Amino acid sequence: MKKVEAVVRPNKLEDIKDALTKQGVAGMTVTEVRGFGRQKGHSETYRGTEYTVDFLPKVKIEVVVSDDKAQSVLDTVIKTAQTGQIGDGKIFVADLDQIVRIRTGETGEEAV
Amino acid sequence: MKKVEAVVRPNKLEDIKDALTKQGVAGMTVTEVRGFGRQKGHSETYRGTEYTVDFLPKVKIEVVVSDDKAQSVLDTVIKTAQTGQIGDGKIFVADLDQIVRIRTGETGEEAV
Amino acid sequence: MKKVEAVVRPNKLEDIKDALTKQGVAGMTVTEVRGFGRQKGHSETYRGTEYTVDFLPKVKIEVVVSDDKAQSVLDTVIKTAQTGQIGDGKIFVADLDQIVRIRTGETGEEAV
Amino acid sequence: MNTKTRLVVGVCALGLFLAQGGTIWAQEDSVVEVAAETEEASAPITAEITAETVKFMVDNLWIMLAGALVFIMHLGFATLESGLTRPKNTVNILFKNVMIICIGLLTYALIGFHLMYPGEFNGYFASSAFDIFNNGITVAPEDAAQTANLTSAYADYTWYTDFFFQAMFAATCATIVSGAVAGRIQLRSFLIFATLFVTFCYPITGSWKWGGGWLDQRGFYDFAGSTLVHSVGGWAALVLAYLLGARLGKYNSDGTPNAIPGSNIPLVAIGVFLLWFGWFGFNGGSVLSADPALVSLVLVTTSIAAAAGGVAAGLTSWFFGKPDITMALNGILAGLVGITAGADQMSILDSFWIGLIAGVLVYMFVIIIDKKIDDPVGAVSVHLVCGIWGTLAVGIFGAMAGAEQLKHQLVGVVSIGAFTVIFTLVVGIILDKTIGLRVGASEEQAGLDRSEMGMEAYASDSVG
Amino acid sequence: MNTKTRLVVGVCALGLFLAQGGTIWAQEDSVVEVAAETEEASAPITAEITAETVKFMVDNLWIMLAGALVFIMHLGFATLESGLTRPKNTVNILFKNVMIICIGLLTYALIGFHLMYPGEFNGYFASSAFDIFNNGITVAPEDAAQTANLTSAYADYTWYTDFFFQAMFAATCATIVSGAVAGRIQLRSFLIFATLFVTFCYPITGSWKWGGGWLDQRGFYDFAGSTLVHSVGGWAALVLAYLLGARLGKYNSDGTPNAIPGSNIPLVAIGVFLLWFGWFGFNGGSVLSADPALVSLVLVTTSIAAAAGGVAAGLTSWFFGKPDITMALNGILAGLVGITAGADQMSILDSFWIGLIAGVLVYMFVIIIDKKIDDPVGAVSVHLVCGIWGTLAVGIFGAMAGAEQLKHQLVGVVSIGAFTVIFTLVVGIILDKTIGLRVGASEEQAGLDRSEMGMEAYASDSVG
Amino acid sequence: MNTKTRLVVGVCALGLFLAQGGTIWAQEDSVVEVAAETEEASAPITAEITAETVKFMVDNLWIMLAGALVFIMHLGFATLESGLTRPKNTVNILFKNVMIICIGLLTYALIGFHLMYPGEFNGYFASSAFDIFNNGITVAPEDAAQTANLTSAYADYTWYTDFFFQAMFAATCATIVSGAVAGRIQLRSFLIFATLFVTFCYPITGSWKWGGGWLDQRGFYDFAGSTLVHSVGGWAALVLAYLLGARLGKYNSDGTPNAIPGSNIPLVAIGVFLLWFGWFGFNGGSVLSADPALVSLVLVTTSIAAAAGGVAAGLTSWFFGKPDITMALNGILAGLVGITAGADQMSILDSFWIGLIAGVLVYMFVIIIDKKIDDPVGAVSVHLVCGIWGTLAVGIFGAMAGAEQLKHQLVGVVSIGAFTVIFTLVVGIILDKTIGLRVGASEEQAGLDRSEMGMEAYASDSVG
Ligand SMILES: Nc1ncnc2c1ncn2[C@@H]1O[C@H](COP(=O)(O)OP(=O)(O)O)[C@@H](O)[C@H]1O
Ligand SMILES: Nc1ncnc2c1ncn2[C@@H]1O[C@H](COP(=O)(O)OP(=O)(O)O)[C@@H](O)[C@H]1O
Ligand SMILES: Nc1ncnc2c1ncn2[C@@H]1O[C@H](COP(=O)(O)OP(=O)(O)O)[C@@H](O)[C@H]1O
Repeated sequence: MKKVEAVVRPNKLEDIKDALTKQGVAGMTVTEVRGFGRQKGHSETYRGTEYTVDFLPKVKIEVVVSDDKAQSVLDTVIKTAQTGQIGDGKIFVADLDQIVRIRTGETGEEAV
Repeated sequence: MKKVEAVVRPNKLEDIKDALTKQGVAGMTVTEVRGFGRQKGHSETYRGTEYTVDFLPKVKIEVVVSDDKAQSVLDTVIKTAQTGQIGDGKIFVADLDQIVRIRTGETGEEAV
Repeated sequence: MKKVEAVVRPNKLEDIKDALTKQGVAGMTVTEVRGFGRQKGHSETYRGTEYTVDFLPKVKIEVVVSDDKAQSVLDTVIKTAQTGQIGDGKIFVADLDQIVRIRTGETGEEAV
Repeated sequence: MNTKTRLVVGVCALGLFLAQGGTIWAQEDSVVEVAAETEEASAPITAEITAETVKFMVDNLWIMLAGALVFIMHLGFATLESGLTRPKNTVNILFKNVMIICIGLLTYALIGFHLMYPGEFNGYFASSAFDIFNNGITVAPEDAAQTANLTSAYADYTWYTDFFFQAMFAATCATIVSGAVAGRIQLRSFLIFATLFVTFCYPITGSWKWGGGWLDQRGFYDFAGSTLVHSVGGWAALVLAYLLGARLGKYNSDGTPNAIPGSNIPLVAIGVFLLWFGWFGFNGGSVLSADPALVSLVLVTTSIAAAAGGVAAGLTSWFFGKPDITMALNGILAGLVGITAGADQMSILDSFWIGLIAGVLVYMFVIIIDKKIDDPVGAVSVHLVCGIWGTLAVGIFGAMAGAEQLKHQLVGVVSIGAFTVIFTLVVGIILDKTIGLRVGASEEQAGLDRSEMGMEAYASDSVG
Repeated sequence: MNTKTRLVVGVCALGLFLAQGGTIWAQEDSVVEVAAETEEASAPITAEITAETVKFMVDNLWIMLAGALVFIMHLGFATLESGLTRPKNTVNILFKNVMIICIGLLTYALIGFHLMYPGEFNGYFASSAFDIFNNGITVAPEDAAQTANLTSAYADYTWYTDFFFQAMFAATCATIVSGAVAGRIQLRSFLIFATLFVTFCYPITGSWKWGGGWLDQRGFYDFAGSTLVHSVGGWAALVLAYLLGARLGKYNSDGTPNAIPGSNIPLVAIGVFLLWFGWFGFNGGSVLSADPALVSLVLVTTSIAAAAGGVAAGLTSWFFGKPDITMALNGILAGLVGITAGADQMSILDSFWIGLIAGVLVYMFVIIIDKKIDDPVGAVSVHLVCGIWGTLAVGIFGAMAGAEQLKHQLVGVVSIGAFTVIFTLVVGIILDKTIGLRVGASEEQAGLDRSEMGMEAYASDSVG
Repeated sequence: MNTKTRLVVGVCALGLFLAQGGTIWAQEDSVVEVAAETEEASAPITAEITAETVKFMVDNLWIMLAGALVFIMHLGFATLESGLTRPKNTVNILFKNVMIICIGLLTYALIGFHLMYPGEFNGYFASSAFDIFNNGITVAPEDAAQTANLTSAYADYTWYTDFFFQAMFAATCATIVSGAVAGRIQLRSFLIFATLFVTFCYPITGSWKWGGGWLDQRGFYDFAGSTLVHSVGGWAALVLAYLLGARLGKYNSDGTPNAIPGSNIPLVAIGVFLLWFGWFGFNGGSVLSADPALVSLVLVTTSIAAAAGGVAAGLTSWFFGKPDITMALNGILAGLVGITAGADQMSILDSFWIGLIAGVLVYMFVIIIDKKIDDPVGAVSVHLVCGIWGTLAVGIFGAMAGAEQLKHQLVGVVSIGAFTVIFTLVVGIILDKTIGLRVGASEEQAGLDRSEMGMEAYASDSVG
């Protein structure tokens, strides 16, 4: 099983969720995060003092899928989240050892 | 070392923490997340307009343990978090390369 | 590629970000979390009733870097986040299968 | 939409029909009515302006303003309670507070005011009190006698001002309850209870004293309602919290309580400041005139008691641990509740002691009550305990102090308490047996905002 | 800093220069001026205290207090609107509300008050109305005739009190608009629109009735502004929301609306309670004296209508799903807007029906309007729909009810509506074609707080 | 619990003992006392109602209401300050604000009022001023002479009203300080300082002018306290912020400041609106009667200055970057502070310029002061800088303008400033050397809410 972790623009969340659901993804977990990459923060003024907002709000979407589906999830996320502007985000894929559905105790592919 | 990541009902956090602590788990990290799985969101009405709340609030518990303890942690979480209703959550287990205790610089099993 | 995940004191975030940026790290993702380790919570009184604050606020910094840079990132985080007091935090390093820059679709080292 | 359209058309039609009926019916004596309302009532004033008519204007102005100040106490209760409970129940508790003032005003116009003030209940159901369709919500001055209700022949204020001030008062009583039962009561059960409470329970016990009833004749004294408003609300809070049981997770298996911290302390502070502000009208308006000496004395005793209560509870909590702002804020309310029964009878030093003791009492009782009864906002400790304390204090401190008076005060506390407890028990148990008092466990765990209201109090931008 | 220093020095120098000019110029008739302001104006009162002078004091006191209450409505609007919109636009909407009251007060002193009240507009640009540098912001009583403006020769209140009360009123009108256009309008465009609106549009239509203009002479009745304030604000809200288009993501490709939940429900509740509180001054002060019978009647009709509106909208939403607190709160406002036109003409039962129907109307129209027009806070449903309803209700319910009156009311609604719509369209389209009305898509998505204000409403401790 | 029980029993016993003592002692002249408080004091009014007695009622009513309005300013300060600081210090700053008003009321009753008003300090410690156990907190009218204090023989308001209004005023002065020292001062040190400040420092300098002291005799003018309240608070804020040093992380190693954004901008807006609202009482009540011409002039000058300040600071910040709502809000306060010294002496145009300049000044000084002194809420810029500006403005604008007056104003500013700075330095340094002024670095980093208060301002549902 793979864990696909995508850090994307908050306003893309709805679309990504819809696209993935359509494609049969059965679950996902979302966290509000802040980050920067190529898209650096910008400088703001608060009460006359300049400061840099280094971190911009992003949303991290975690989707666990079986190995064979990982690529198609990747493709869907890329297609849906891409605007071509910097700040579009990143996807990280990692391998999982094990996965359990708590309700039933099922493990592995069954549990996805 | 393994990282056990459990996404569970928020109100189970206390119990899980107590159970794991009793069993000697030395640390954990908790994040507020939202997610869906089998347990889909439900439709709500806001000012007369229907909308679906897709994501329900969950809590993600991350526990890093030595390889041999991973299974017992898994078992404890399953036992404590299970209600038998959908929405009980999921557990993901992944392998870690390295782990460091910042205070001392210890690494590996020492650092857990 | 490696994912370096550091759970540190919130007030160290600025320094760590500056140190890593100086060293050429191109991006990072930050999440507000709560946790405990050796540093246990403490007992508080709310309206006369004692209770334990088990979890203390921490910040989780995720940095994805190429394998060769992982150690230097680790060192920098340790150096910057260390105060010698318990509660300094922990670092977890894991292996990543894949990484994609959404804007361009680049993958692997290119995408870091 | 079809059902909706029909509903709306129906309501409008009904309204128009009744209005036309009302208008036609009003036609008959419209000369009197309109005149009474717009020209003639004010005529005596413009006709010849005497010192007496102007004094009437001043007195009336003050009582109207006092009513507006009491109104803002409802916002105080709303923010106080939503700040002290968890975010997952915030919308629910706000909805309760909003509905109580709305429903309270309407039923008080329909029944409560008539029941309480002309003291009709004392006359055991004299017909006119329940002739609600003529005397009820209308409250219009229909004949010469009632036109007089808009002049100083009625009191130092008009009949409308009287209603305005008293109706705002009445609704506070029910609002006290909502905090104690937060997080677990069914919305509909609460609203039914609160409606019955403000329609019947409060006016009946109220009429015993302020309606000129038997307690009044025996010598019981309660200036602005330590007992008639606060302990009445406090008893109902206690009984309902007891009937409901504690929130899930409040008590451990060994019976020790857990702390469930409030979600928004700035809202708590806003609530208490607004309550104190409103209390200037609550106590100051209870002078029922703008008498300079009395009203200003009352404002000072009220403030000194509040300050002493805040300092006492704040320092006591500090002494036993850390300075607890929720205790300090409860202490302010405790001082205010405590001084309410005798705010016009106390010297400044008396009011200091009354407030100080109230502040210590509230600290103690919040802890004691928390061991057995789950009262998230401390309503029982503030309103019941300090309501009783303040009522008894009239027999201990100030101008009326004395053993005899203390006995009268005790009789009042006990009789009104007994009636309220019985009323609440009966209504509460009936509700429990029929539609049920408490929400299901999973609804409670999810939070009432999700399960009963379908809305979150604090929505974020990004995650739906 | 250099530029900054220069700016500051410049402003100070300008101020000092003008002040010196003013002082010198004032020197000439300073005997009159200072006297008028400090000694002599109050002299008649201290000289011989009669019942008349004291009545003048009471009336004046009430109107001043009513002005202060209307002022606090601006806080009510600010919290209501920021609670009902998303957190990423909170600072923006607060800034708009803060600026409107400030700008509104200044331009009303400069132009609006003169345009509206002496009814100069009715005199078609009589010179003095636009002699703003002499009569304008100064508003000082410069000669004997104007000194009289500070006595009861002027009215039941002083000229200053008149300005204070009316200026607070005027600014509410523009604030109504800001909620409907939240989340997508350019700050500068909005501020220019609001300034023109409060400076010209509101005073002109206002003068038709309250300035003694043609609508007044025809028999149109609008006690405290269901039409003159609320529907005027509501029309502008509708037109601007239409010109702007919906927020991104509000409508799906098939045209169905999405819900965009409010970010902070306690702020919404605080807003509505404060608005109700302020409405005691809005309606009660519109009696323009402290007449006990009339003011107390108005406070009661106002409260009963608010309560009926809240109950109606709350229960209707519950009937069709879950109890919706934002609907209940909008219902309270609906009842308040509805009763405003005839608050002094209604019996209590009338005000109950007016509020009840307003509550149902607001529920219906929030849903209907949401299908086509994006109005995040329901400003159109509350202020326009219920403003019209309340104005017509004067012809249906209460002392003035009748077909003739209903016709007058209709004429008022239509003529004032037409003027406001045209004014808003013209100004809106010009702004759109020149500097633009709407922010760019990426600014909107990032949130106006980030893109226009450079500040977050809720900053956390740890993450920069 | 044992210790707790003992404590409570002890306090109650002490209270009862003193009360009994008091009651017994009161027995002797209880005829006088009770009568004075309840019957006779109001007797002259009910006995013969003349225009004079009614005027006394109106004046007294207004000053009581003004006191209530000043009270609500404490809520304004509390929300303003907690909105502008970080969430980890919110409970701490709320606690300080809550305690200050409580402690301030008590010590002002005990000492401050006597020290300041009968001008006892001017009489250099005449015995009666410090006979606090008889004249102190009691403030009861014990003999015929004091009964007169409840009639118009005393003033246009009663002795109690006088105390009520002045005590609310006094506490604002200390509250100003709390914002500037937020996030790093020890709670106990702050409370001790604030207590001494409101008990001694404010009344002493206050007596120089308002107690009829030497500054008053020299011709210094300060209508409602630009200097006596605001710059006194501002000086203390400056000195304490200087003694404490900046919050950790405020300045980089090269000395450049970092921005530490406020945590809750809606709370800031609520605070400023409530302060403006309260200022109607602060300035309007300082007329010390309900004189229609003067009070209404004051309300208008106050509002125009506030509006001009808000517009000036808002636009200035926009001109140099983005529109900064915290600057606009500080600008409103700047305008209010600026007009306070001469609110009854200015024409409307004068008040516009005073507010406008105050708004620009506050923008400039927030930035300048931030370079060296860490003042999280801008208290020094608002209260000290604009307090001085407003005081001097009396010599530049309006009815009293002139070089002579400007000199008097300067003398007042300097002498009162010097006393306050010395007082604050002495007390501050003593505290620093003994119990310490500042919390430890780790306490500060964790946040005062965690380290000193043991409570979080915003608790979430799920994570303990
Ligand atoms: N190396 C990295 N490690 C961890 N998170 C990253 C990294 N690079 C980017 N991110 C996350 O992805 C988000 C979007 O980055 P973006 O600016 O679009 O990156 P780029 O354009 O460099 O691919 C960032 O805000 C951050 O949260
Ligand atoms: N495939 C998945 N990938 C990531 N997170 C998941 C996945 N499935 C479930 N989750 C997380 O687990 C939570 C609980 O899921 P639940 O509805 O109990 O799952 P199921 O019944 O399908 O096992 C979800 O809210 C979500 O946060
Ligand atoms: N075994 C663990 N698994 C997951 N997170 C951990 C673990 N140990 C520590 N942490 C995280 O690191 C934070 C800092 O821990 P700390 O008390 O400094 O640990 P220690 O001193 O034991 O290394 C904790 O608050 C927690 O969030």
